[in-house]
Amino acid sequence: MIAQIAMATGFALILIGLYGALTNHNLLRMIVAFTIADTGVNIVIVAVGYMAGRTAPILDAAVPAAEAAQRIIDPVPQALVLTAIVIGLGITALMLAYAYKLYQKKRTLDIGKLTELKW
Amino acid sequence: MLAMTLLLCVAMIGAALVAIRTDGLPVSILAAGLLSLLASVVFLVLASPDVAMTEAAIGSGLTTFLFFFVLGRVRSGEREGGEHD
Amino acid sequence: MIRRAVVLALVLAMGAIFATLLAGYAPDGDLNLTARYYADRTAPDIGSANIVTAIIVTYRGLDTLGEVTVLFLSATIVGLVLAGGRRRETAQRPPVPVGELLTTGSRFLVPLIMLLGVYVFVNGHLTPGGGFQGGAVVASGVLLMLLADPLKHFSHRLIAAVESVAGFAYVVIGVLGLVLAGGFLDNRILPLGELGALASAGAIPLIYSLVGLKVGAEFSSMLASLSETEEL
Amino acid sequence: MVSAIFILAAALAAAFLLGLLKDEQRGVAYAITLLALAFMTWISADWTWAFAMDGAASVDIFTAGTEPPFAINLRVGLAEAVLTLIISLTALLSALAMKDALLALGRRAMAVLLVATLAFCGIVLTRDIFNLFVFFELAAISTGGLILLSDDERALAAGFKYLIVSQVISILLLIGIIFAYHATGTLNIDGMADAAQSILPGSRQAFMLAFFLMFMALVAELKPFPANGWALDIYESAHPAYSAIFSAAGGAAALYAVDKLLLVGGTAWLPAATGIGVVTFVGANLLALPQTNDRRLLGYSSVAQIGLILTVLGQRDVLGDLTGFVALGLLLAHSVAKAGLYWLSSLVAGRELSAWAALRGHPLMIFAFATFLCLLVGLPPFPGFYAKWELARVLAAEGRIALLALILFGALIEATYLFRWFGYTIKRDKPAEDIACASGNVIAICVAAVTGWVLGYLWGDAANVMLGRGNLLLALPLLFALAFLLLEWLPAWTKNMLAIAGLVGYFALTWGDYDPLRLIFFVIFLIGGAVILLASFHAHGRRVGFYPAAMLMYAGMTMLIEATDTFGFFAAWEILTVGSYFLILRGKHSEPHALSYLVFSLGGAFLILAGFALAASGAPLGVSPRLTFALSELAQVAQPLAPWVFLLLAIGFMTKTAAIGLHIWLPGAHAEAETDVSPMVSGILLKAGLFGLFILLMSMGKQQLYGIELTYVMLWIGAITALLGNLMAIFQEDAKRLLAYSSIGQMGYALFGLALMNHLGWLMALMFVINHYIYKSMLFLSVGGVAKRTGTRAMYQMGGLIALMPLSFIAVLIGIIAMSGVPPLSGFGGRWIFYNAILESEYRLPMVVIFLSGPIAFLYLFRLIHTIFLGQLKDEHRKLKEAPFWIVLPQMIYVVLLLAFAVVPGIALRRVDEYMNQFFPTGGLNWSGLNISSPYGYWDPIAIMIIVGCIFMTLFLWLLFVNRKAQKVKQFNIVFAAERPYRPETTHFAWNFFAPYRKALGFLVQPFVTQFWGAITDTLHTGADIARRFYTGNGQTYAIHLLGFVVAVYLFARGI
Repeated sequence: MIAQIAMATGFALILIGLYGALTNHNLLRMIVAFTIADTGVNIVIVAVGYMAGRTAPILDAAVPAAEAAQRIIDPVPQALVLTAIVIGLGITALMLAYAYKLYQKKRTLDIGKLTELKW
Repeated sequence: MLAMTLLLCVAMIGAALVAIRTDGLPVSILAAGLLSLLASVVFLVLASPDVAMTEAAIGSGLTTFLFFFVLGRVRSGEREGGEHD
Repeated sequence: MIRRAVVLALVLAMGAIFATLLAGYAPDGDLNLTARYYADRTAPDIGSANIVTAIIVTYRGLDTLGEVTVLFLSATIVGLVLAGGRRRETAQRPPVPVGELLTTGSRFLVPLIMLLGVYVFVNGHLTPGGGFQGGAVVASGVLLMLLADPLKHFSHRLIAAVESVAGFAYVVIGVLGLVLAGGFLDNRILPLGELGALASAGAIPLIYSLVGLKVGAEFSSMLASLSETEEL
Repeated sequence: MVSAIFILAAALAAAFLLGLLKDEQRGVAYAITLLALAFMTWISADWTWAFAMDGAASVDIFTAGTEPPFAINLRVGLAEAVLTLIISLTALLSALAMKDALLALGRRAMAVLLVATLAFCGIVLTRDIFNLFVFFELAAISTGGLILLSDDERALAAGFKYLIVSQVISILLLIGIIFAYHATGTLNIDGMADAAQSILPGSRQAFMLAFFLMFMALVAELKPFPANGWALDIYESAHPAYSAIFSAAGGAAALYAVDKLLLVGGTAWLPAATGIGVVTFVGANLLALPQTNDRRLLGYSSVAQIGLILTVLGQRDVLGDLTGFVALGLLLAHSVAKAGLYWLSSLVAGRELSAWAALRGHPLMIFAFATFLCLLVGLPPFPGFYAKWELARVLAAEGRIALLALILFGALIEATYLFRWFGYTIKRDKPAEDIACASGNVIAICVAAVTGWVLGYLWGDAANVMLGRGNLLLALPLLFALAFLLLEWLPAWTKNMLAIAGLVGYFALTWGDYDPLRLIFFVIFLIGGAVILLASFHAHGRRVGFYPAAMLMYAGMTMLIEATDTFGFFAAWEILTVGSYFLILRGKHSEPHALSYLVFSLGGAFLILAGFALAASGAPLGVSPRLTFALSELAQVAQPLAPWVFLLLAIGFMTKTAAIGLHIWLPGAHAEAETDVSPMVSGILLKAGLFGLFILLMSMGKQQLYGIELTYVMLWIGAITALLGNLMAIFQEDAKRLLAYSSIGQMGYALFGLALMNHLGWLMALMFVINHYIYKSMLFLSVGGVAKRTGTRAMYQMGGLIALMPLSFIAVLIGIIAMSGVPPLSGFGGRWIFYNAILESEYRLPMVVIFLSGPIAFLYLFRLIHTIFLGQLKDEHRKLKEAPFWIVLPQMIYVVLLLAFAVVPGIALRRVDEYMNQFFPTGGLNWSGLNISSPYGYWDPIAIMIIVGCIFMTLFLWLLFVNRKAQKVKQFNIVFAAERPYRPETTHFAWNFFAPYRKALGFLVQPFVTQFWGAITDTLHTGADIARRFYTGNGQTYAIHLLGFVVAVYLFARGI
């Protein structure tokens, strides 16, 4: 049940993030919205891997290697999310640098004004 | 556990809506940071500590800071481009 | 206004797709094919207590190599983008009055944060956490130093050197894996040691420490190049 | 062989190494970058060689020492090796091309370039879906970084738009991946494909949805039509060398990723891929029409080409193992051509299309430019041609005619705007600043051009081995034509000698093995061509570009005769079209006309391609669509298809003979061409169309479509063409245009003869082929000579040249007598056979129209000779000399030929007459000695010649006798000359010579057809101009377009 709730929240975050990104004209607000969407995606991915009544995939005293297969949840989504978060940060940092440079050159943060390239 | 997850999820959606709808950019960035923090707690509830740590360190920590840093650099930009049509 | 309506409609349509996905989702009763293999084979083959770390560093090592390259790329491009701006001379920047609490606090906290960061990425294969988390903590330490003393000039040469050496070493280990052990990025080039010990799981601790150093260096170079941009 | 993993490892190691260098050591950094790229190119070349030559099986490379489903594996097969080769070679050459930009930005930019190449190679090699996501992200970020290389201010905004869109793409892809993993239990593409088959129905729907999201994300990477505004902005503003990588390497990698993903989705998703691909191909090409910026135009073309290849991938279920041959052929042609064009654009300073005229000073660059355009459009010797042929054949066999029509329509539009651009380059005035000949760029361009030709050879060889097609580049005539490219440095007369020797020699070698009908065409094409080439001796200097084009045309025509199967025929048809286009383009003001010629010819050629494909599909013989389809088998095409095949082929051939409605290209093309090109194009090229019609009618005979007799329709078209062609010729002021319109009329006659479908009708048509060649070439040469001397072609500015240019006068006189069908000369023979043919056939009404056009033909002939040679001599023409010797010589040869042919028509027609018996046994002529008789009449050419000769001589002598006392009136003796000198041309008698006829029949020559075709092109243009406003330039709007695209495809997919 927890997985479904978390997944629903994740999807909601993605939708809110997309809506925010596609309606706000300010570059920084768009980037914030995209970060929210990314977080939503991460939550969905982890929620897919969750199995009720099981514990984290760390082999230690509490979870010996022998009975790991019955006790731990699916480790693969976690590995994917870890990569996704770092990649999300990479792209966000790049977008922020672009936003800063665009502001430096054009003195505006409004996406509507950056339309020299068209048609 | 169920109640806590529900609470966290509602808080997260609230934080997200605040981040999108609020006028002030700093408030929006802070709301996004809060959202990341709540997300890392949800990750803990979903039994994935690695991801929780990453989300906490990178998601709420560094991303929020990057935003504030760039915001600081373009402070005057906020008054110009911030209005909603 | 039509724009917002269109966006709302599209987002709701996407919502419908996600809803059908959500409705169709049924959590697995038991671990699927891949997860079961990892659960059973990690301890004997890789010898790492933290299965997620085993997956990240060895089984899906290419992903991590790609990921580290992503960070390297972002740091490089942020440096490229911001280097274009006028390099402001440190002298003419007005001395920002830094609070007493911040300077003494940072002088006390920074070593602790660095220690925590190193601990996290050295014990990557045992406890949750690893290269990326440790690197981020180290970066936050650097960040604190930056906040405490904005005029402090970080030598880009040093950061770039650390970053490059770590990256290059990572690739060399990958190639060693190909030459010595089963395949590219295979961690069995070093003895597996026994489960739970610090020096176990072959090359994973070494790789993850390199990743930690590299990530820490990249974040700090990103922060440094950001801090050197001038006020607009 | 070095393991392919080192491609990735080497790039990464080099990128990290660059970090260690100091900022000043940029030279060293650049050297390391080139070294790394060269090493990657060498590895992939090594693998390509191993797979292509030794046919090794594809190799899997495991990482982390564990079997694939549990670890990431890379696979290297022939396709992967070729793609990584293209990617790393493009990157290496682009690094050379943007040397200064890289050095300016320092080692960071080089590291980003290395990582970009690594990312594209990774996309091709990896077999793990999440790894694919990581490499796509790497590609996105490195693209964001490399855009900064550009010195264009707007590149920043383009980069930001790209990052916005890539964020949306990554969201879709991640959700798709995780739910696909949940449904199948593995992240490995092959594992997922197997698991997808055995999915239990419960989670089948979820898996399909997950696959949909992944598929849409990857398709969005391919810049599908409605949602690709961001890509066009990058292409326009990024550094051209990087656009080359982005288009060639990025496109190739993303396409291969989609191909891998389609393995997972199974055949259910192929229609979706085809639909998106075709919409992209046609839409992007349409919107490219109004473009003026060269890089943005290349962006549109690149998006369109990728759409076409996606369509081919979408047809994998039908193409089977041909998919690789077709898809790779198109992909490699696209990559090499697009990279080459972008490198060329980095040489040119101006961004408008006409700014490329600066290339004119460098013949090598023009050659490269032409090679890249032919590669893109898929003209004969290049891989695109083989690929398009196989695609058309298979699509027709599977009955997907609408798809084939759309693809051919898109290809036609693409050819239009590309060759319009080429026309600007050749004809528009050169901008002030010359091109910046940086060595790096030039090397890259030359390598690309050479690769294009090598690919042409390889694909020809592959087609030969796999499908039994002839390798075009080994065809002797084509090789001979291409050899002239290497002899450009020779003076014109030596090349002319070589050309004539080649033509005559080839004729001597191979004339033996042809039936009489083909032999006549063969004589006209080769010997006729050689005679016209005599006129080319008048030119001085090197005449760069003339001989390759001319010999290409002649090569095409000889291969047309030699062709036995439809592929050879179609290849020859396109070669002669391309050769004649480059030939016509040489004229001073010929650019718009050459373009309309090319568009009509290629349109006709694509109809012929569709016709042959349909014919091959319907053939009752083989179960599977026949690989090679002989021309003679056209007769066995099954009934429901036969009329359609006939219709398509007939229209295709009639575009070449300029039947009414498809004729508007001819006047401009023939009139504006050079002096010695006009006779070639008008005298010889039109016969290629007639030859096609002969082949068609010989094999398919009469066809019925919905009860209408198609040959009857052709009869009417022939009649109307003859009437209107001659009518329009009357009112022309320009001598060459008059002759051009008269060609339309004459071709109408020939078409009419052919459509009569009886023995004498065909014989008359053949007679016309010979006659028309002789007198039209002669007239064009003489008018050309006159125009060269007087400097003008307008007849009202000439007059009284009989005294100064007697030989030209004689040539025109003989030509007119022959053409009008007046007794002594061979024209009369043609008319005589024609009337016999008409008496035999039962059609009455079209005959009236043809009879009407006879006297009208005489009117414009009279106007021609009267206005040029008779009347009063203009003051400025006093000191004119006779036309140059080399232009007059062929005319005299033709005069002799006409007289000989008039006296002894048997030499050409007798054996053809017997040959015709196998088609129409009854109604032939019987040749007894030197005179000919038919059921209706009797024709003794020698008697006629003698009688008319005597009458003429007696009259002539009598006239001389009477006139010897006549008073000679000086030109300015106003009272008698009745002509005011130096008044504006309106009072000159030649101006509006047939004014009363214009009043009477003027309504018949209203330019309806021109308006019709003009209206079509205008609607396409304005439609495209309005549609491209769709790209507002706002990055957010582009993201909304993408989301809208995803939802639209979802609704559509859910609908089917």
